Amino acid sequence: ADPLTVGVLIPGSKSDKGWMESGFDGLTAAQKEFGAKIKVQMIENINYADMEQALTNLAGKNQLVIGVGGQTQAAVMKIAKRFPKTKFSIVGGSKGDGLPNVAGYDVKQAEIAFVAGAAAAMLSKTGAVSYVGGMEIPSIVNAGKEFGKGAAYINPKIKYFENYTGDFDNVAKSKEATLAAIAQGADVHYHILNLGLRGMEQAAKEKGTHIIGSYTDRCGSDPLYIAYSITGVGFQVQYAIKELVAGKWAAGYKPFGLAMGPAASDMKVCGATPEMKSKLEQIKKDILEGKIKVLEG
Amino acid sequence: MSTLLIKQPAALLAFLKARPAMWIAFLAVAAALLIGLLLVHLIGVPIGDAVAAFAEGAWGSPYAIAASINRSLVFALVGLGFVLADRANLTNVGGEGQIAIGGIVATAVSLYGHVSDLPFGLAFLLPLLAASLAGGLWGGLAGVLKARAGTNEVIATLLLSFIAVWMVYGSVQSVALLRQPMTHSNTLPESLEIPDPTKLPLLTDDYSMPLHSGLLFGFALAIVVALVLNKTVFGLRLRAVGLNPLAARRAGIAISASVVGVLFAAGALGGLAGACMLQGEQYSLKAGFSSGYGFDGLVVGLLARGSVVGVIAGALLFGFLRSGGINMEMVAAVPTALVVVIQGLIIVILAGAALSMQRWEVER
Amino acid sequence: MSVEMAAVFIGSTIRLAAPLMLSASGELLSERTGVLNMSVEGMMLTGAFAGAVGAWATGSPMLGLLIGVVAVIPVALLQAVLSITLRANQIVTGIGINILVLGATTLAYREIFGGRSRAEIPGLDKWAPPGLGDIPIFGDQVFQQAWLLYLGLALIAVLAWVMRYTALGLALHSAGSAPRAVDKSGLSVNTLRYGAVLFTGMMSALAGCFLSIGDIHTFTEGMTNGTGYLAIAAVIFGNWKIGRTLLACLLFGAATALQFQLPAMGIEVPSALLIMLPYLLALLAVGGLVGRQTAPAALTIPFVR
Amino acid sequence: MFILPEVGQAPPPVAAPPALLRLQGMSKRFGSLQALEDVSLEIAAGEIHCLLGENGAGKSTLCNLIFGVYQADSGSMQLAGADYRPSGPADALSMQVAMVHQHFSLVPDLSVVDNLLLGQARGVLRRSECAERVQALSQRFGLQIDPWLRISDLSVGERQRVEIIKCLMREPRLLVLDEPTAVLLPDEIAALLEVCQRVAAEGCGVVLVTHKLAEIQKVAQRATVLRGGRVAARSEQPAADLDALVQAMIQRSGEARTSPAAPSYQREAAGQPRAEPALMIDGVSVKDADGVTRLDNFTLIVEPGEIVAVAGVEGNGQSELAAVISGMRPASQGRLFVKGRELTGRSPRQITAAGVGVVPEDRHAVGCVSGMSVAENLFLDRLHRFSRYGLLDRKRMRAAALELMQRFDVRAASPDVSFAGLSGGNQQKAVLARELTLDGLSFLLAAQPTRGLDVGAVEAVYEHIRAVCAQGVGVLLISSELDELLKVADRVVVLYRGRIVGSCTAEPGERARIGAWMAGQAA
Ligand SMILES: Nc1ncnc2c1ncn2[C@@H]1O[C@H](COP(=O)(O)OP(=O)(O)OP(=O)(O)O)[C@@H](O)[C@H]1O
Ligand SMILES: Nc1ncnc2c1ncn2[C@@H]1O[C@H](COP(=O)(O)OP(=O)(O)OP(=O)(O)O)[C@@H](O)[C@H]1O
Ligand SMILES: [Mg+2]
Ligand SMILES: [Mg+2]
Repeated sequence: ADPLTVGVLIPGSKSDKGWMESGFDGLTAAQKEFGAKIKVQMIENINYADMEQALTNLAGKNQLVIGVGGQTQAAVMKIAKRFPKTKFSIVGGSKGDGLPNVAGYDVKQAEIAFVAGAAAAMLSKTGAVSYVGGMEIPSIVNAGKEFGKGAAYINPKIKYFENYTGDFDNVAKSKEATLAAIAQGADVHYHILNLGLRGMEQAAKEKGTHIIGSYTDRCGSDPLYIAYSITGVGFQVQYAIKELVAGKWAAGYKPFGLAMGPAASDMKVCGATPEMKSKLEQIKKDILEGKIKVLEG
Repeated sequence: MSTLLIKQPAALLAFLKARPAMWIAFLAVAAALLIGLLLVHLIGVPIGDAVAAFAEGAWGSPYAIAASINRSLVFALVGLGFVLADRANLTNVGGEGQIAIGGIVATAVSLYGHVSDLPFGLAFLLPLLAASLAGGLWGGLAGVLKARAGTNEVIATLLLSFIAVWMVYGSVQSVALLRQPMTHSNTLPESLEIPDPTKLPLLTDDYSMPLHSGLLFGFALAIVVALVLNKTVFGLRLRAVGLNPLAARRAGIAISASVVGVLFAAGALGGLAGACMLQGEQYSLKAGFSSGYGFDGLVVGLLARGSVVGVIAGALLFGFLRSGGINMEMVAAVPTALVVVIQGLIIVILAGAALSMQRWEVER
Repeated sequence: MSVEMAAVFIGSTIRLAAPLMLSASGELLSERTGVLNMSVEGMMLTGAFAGAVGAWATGSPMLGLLIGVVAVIPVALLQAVLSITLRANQIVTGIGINILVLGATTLAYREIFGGRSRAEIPGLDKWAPPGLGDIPIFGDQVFQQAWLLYLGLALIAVLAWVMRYTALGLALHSAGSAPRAVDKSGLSVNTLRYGAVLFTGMMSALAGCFLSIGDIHTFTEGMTNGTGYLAIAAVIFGNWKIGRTLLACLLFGAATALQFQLPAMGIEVPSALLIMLPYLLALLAVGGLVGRQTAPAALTIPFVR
Repeated sequence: MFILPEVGQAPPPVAAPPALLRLQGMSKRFGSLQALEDVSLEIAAGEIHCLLGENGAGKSTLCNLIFGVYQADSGSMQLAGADYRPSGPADALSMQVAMVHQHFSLVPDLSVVDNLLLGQARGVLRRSECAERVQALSQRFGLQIDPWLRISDLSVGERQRVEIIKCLMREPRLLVLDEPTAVLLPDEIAALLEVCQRVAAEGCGVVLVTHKLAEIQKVAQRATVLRGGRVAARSEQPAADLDALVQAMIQRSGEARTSPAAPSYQREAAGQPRAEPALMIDGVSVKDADGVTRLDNFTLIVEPGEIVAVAGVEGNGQSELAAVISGMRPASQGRLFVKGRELTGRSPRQITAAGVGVVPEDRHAVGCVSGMSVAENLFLDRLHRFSRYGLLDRKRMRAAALELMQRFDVRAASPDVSFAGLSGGNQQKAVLARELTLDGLSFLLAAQPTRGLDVGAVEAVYEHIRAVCAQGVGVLLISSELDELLKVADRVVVLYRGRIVGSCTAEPGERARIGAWMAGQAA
């Protein structure tokens, strides 16, 4: 049979060292996995004004269109109405007006952020942790909130500083934001940044503090990072394609996060002690069972 | 048969010979595109594929054409504003901000101005009007600063742009302003979609070719601006103000009023452009909705060198270029960065060719 | 605000202002000679990119810096040829070059680093003036900076001296305020302007390198985002005087730094407001607080005999 | 002896001292306009060679060719026997050829010293040393100037001095002066001419462009007349040939020019029944930005049909007076009436509407928009005449412009050419044409109206002024040329340090008194 056609819209830069890149990783992984079974068209760096046109072009040529990021949601909803026969998946989507051909995958960064907060609290020697987010969009803000809560869950007296630079990619700003937190005593930093992460790395390097990385587990590759929180943006891209290939693709809201298993969302502390491990597992379990309530997004 | 083939280019040549300036502009763009293709080749993409993809994306389908033209409209409106102010020797680089303000106001009025039920298309006309007004005030502000404090308008409009863009960001951050109600914790920081009556009616029957009625305003205004610049006393006075304010004042022309007025007009055109983007295409306000179109419009205006025809030509060029670029990347996997490079080349080469164009025009 | 915080605030102000100060003082010179160099942004980006690549390829940040400065020359020449020899509109050429460079650097970066590498880019060492470095808290937070900053300040001092006390300074100044006079006094206006644009290029390259291999040891696509335009704002804000321009840069830096201090001190302000603060301040300033600006008479006007 | 050569014939070698600069068959055209055609000329070392000709004759262009500002289309030059082909001013200067332009080439926001050092000094500036040289030169040639002042703070006359010092500092072999005296005061002129003589005495060749016969009479060793870009006449002893020179210069359109200055109108004017005064200035004071009083309690009445002249050394408040009357600048005190209507603090528009015509002193700054066409400049203040529904009727405007240009003898290829392309004198005539034809003209302010105009043109201007005055228009003539105001005005008031220090009827007999007042010797 001729290959299934998949169109992917990455609003940011596919090499942003963060969300977009992780989504792109997922795409390349899927291409490896299914080889000739799928044919992919990809487009990146699309601003709002051009998004509809890009989506329309993709929707016209492909069976499945994946929008990587919540910011594509509004446009996708609009275009989906015009292309009822095309399937749409929004990575980082939310409960939207349930169109029959749109699936919203909720990354639930907040869940893992809570766990990350807990881990940070365990790893912090100074009893102060910090978080730097890019834009103030809910998923980012909620993650920040939950990170704080998670830390407090382990150590009620923990000091917590959060900051939003308004730009996922601005290195200078995220560096200064981190330095400010360090000056307040923070020694473990969490983030949802893209290119901006490099700024945080530099700050930590200069001041000898540590970072909890995100998206993929790279333990041991860099001493600066003492833990990684895995949020499967890539996994969800892969998932959408897998479902399509298997003919199981379904519309509607789908919460990911811990419920979908470690590939979707997990917490890795590099060289963690057994009790740390168990504690974190416990927390994850409590979240899944709803003993611990966390925000969505 | 063969004669037919020859005739057409011959006709084109004759046409261009009659208009040397256009001839040079044409060459400049061609040169830029050629260099672009060369780069495409160097990147390792078969040129044939790239060109095909470009053509398809730019004018390959009714939708593509409409999308390109809608985009050109925005560029053109901003560009018109630019040449208008330029006549008084004022450089309005504030298009981006004027678009942003226009967008905010258009959204606010459409959503909360109780206009949806009004008859005679007032439902979408009022938001357009309000947006133009707001954009005008935003531009006029730079004029006031210039008249009062002698503030350089380049910097004033530029700063006002940055501020306006972040105002959009702020206005969709809080529910108290334009953000949609927080139905749950990760409601996106965007406005609600504006009600249907406030959307600009399509000139076509459906979205297979979403040309919207903003285009009509565009045409009308292009004609008006052309008249003002070339045929009216006001246009001549603006020129005097631009060339020698002192002498103009001596001759009884009100300098401050002219400066504020013309920047207001430019701003209004920018605001209208913003409203068109929002009411004609995007329908809901998001941080960064202006998408840098204000700066593209500025470039269009700069390259037009005072001519309305130039504005329209430039706007169409950039509008279609962008459409083609999107598709080139999608289908032929030509990196967006390369499309950016090509756009930069066109600007630089056209700018460089401007002098020789002037020479030609002087000759005639 | 604790002493510690104050120190951090000052330190981060300086770091955020540094690239502005470097590029603005360069821009100041070319505007003084009559060329509005809108391409500072592009020149900075070129410097940042070439500097990073150079440092990565040679493994020596020193060489990287050198390469960054050399790499900006063609860009500066392009700007010069277009706006001086071809008498093209200076704003249009500037914006054109900025777009061109943004595209080119992104493209090249991906060609070189395959887009998604985590390649380590060596950066310049930090340095503190002897003595000052040892002051408790401040020594570390404020004076401990990439030595490029101090080099830049030295260059700016030299620039100020040249403008004030040498024949060259006189000629440069006059090229912008009375080019006909310069021409009739037997000097070449355009040569002076070419020189100034090249100097702007060099300073912008240093500014770019400060971003990429000085402050943060990395290059990211379009990493200058807007600094160049802010530098131009600073020049106008500073009313084309070097001292005031530097102050403007520091003010912008401080306004930006506040963004990170306030939340860290638990003060709640809508971040949109904080982010637009530098622009707001700049606007208020140029809107009368600094009085009428008097631009060089021949600014943006190409010279024809 | 006096020669009217077939143009182009080389000048006779007779009795001429060895040539320092020799021009042969020089031609220069600007677009369609042949500014110079086949001009041959010799300037000897140590001579003062006067260049005269009506506006647009090509004098400045010739100067600019010698100084390398423009390159000739054809023809050749030799400097001291060697081929001389200056590629630009720099080149000319390097061969010790210096020029003073009518339009100063000074840097306004720099000090005198810095202006003198510009292009001269290398490396680190030695300002005080330069200042001393200036002092020395001032002594040597009697050119008083404070080397530390900013150019923008200097009067026109002072700027001129700076220009000349600039040239002298280069110890030139050949010094070219394009209408240096047009902006100077009587005593300044005398001083300048003396400078020229001293310079010549030191063996330097001097080319002096002027419209003033008195000067030619005083200093010229030889004179060459240009007409329409060709050599119209030469004279070996100009002083003797003055009349012939003038004839050669204005031959073309004779009678209109050479009509005697019959002051008949004035009598009538005086005889008219007393109407509202055309202008009444009541205790007007003006302070400048630094709070210095520039014009102090100035009170004056100009009757209809009367010509009142304001005499005075430049920079004694004339500019401020003009600025206030034309509405370009508010008075810090006092009131202003025209035909009984109060116009205090009104805008230039309202003042123009009230029938006040203004010929500004500095035409390049306020008089015209040099980037626009001649026609546009002629009607800038009354475009509404040619407007229907806001649209501009260019045809009618062009026609009206042509008519006006003929009436006021403004010489330009067409009404559509750029105003900047007009020779300075013609620019001035165009401005006059505009202001004198203002509808409802009831008062005319004319500041230095004849500056830079040739003899014929000057006469024409006086004619025009007298004509409007005969129709009951009051005229305020600001001039620093004694002859002029004595010839034209009925009454003279003298401004000194912003105050009226003296006032008298305009009769030749008063010359001495006026001079004294101007010099500040209060009556
Ligand atoms: N750069 C130029 N471009 C076009 N026309 C010019 C230029 N320079 C001079 N002309 C024209 O050449 C003719 C000679 O000009 P020029 O200034 O030499 O006359 P002039 O003798 O100096 O007149 P005036 O006595 O008014 O100074 C004039 O008609 C003038 O309009
Ligand atoms: N680049 C130019 N383009 C057009 N016209 C010019 C240019 N340069 C000079 N002119 C005109 O040519 C003439 C010669 O130049 P110059 O500056 O010597 O004027 P000028 O003859 O000295 O005028 P005036 O003596 O009346 O002040 C002037 O009238 C000037 O207006
Ligand atoms: Mg002349
Ligand atoms: Mg003259």
